[in-house]
Amino acid sequence: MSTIRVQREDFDTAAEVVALKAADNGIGAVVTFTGIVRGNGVTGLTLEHYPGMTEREIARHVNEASARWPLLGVTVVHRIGSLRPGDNIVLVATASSHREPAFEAAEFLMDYLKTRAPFWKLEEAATGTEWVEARGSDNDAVRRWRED
Amino acid sequence: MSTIRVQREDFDTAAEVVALKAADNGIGAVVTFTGIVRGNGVTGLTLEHYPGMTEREIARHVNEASARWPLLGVTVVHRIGSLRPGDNIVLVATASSHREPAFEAAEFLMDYLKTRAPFWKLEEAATGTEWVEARGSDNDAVRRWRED
Amino acid sequence: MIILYFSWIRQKLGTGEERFDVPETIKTVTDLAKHLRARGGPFAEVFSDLKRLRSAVNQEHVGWEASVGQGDEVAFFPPVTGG
Amino acid sequence: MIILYFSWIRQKLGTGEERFDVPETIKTVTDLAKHLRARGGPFAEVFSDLKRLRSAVNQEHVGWEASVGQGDEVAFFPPVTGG
Repeated sequence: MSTIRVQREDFDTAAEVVALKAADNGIGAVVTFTGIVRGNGVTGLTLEHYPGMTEREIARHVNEASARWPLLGVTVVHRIGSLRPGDNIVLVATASSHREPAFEAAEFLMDYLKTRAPFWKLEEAATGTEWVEARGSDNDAVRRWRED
Repeated sequence: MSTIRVQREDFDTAAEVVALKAADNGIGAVVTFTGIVRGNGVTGLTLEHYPGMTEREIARHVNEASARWPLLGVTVVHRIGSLRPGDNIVLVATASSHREPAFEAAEFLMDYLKTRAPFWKLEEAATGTEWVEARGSDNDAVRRWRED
Repeated sequence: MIILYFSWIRQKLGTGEERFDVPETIKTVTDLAKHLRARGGPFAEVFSDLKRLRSAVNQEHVGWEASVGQGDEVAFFPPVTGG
Repeated sequence: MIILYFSWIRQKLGTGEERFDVPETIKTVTDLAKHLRARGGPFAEVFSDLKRLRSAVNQEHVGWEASVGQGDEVAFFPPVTGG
């Protein structure tokens, strides 16, 4: 079972995990990653995306994760629009019979979301607004999944 | 901030994460691991532990995780007593400014919980009860954290 | 062709989308970027250093040598920062 | 000394805890295990193969050569299976 949503509204991690768990009674491990707007100096964050491509890119990597690990469920929810410090940005939840595939698939999906899904963050601070720069460490992180 | 509890009652992952997030406004990433009683053939699970040593072992590894990664919060809740398929067994939640330390610390804590925390599982099935055997793969998993 | 611009590129150009008739001379994403740069003004600025940009054709990430044609949707954007 | 037994060891021995006066001859966890094995019956069975067992002294994991004394709390258990 996989769920992919791009939405303005907040998500309810508990409800997403309940839905995920209900999908298969062989589930023994659920890993969630929640990305949150950091409050240090930032007063707000606006998320822009490329409608259509975003959903395709996420679906492609969810399919790849499902092919690489024995997953029993995957949920990806990414928010767009105006967010405040402490707000949720993204949820990745993975379910499997054991912990290793659940952890690895969640990290894989986050690494790809960070480096391939077409979202861009505009940060607002007291000093003005600024487009967030991509982190080199995210490109390093994603390299570990390449099979070559 | 760290929270460690061993309890018979279920836990509320959402409430634990809310408490964790509230601890520091620099938190940008929360990873949770939830272990769940698998339903395939098993009708129940009883968790025994070594009171006193359990809390000490968990605290020791939470402290080690906090020394190794820049964590802004850690929560470990482990249940004991009688559980049914689908019930929660364990929650590990880690918070940090970025995803890498949150993921790594959660995996580290789970690997140590699996191999060092004195819990024992008795499985009930239609065919009788049986003490769960330790998995060799858990010992392999924990080795990657040794610094030698 | 539809050309889409995102993030600071969209802001700098003052538009997120344009319809574009592809001249015969444009065969690749690089050709297109050079053509846009030649418009001058904010386009010259945005396309002055292609290393800062990424592109997609028909909603898939591509390299600068990817082919483009009249029926395509081409997007220019900076490295992504979601998640 | 307090000796604690857990999991199938506790079940097999029919007890989870005993108070024990440590004879002079017992210096290590191995000495203690051999002494308990010599009681025969379920003790002989449980302590027949120490590779299946783990031990803790004063609530810390130890190896078989760890020292033990009258004031200690010693536990025997199988490899743990929590989490």
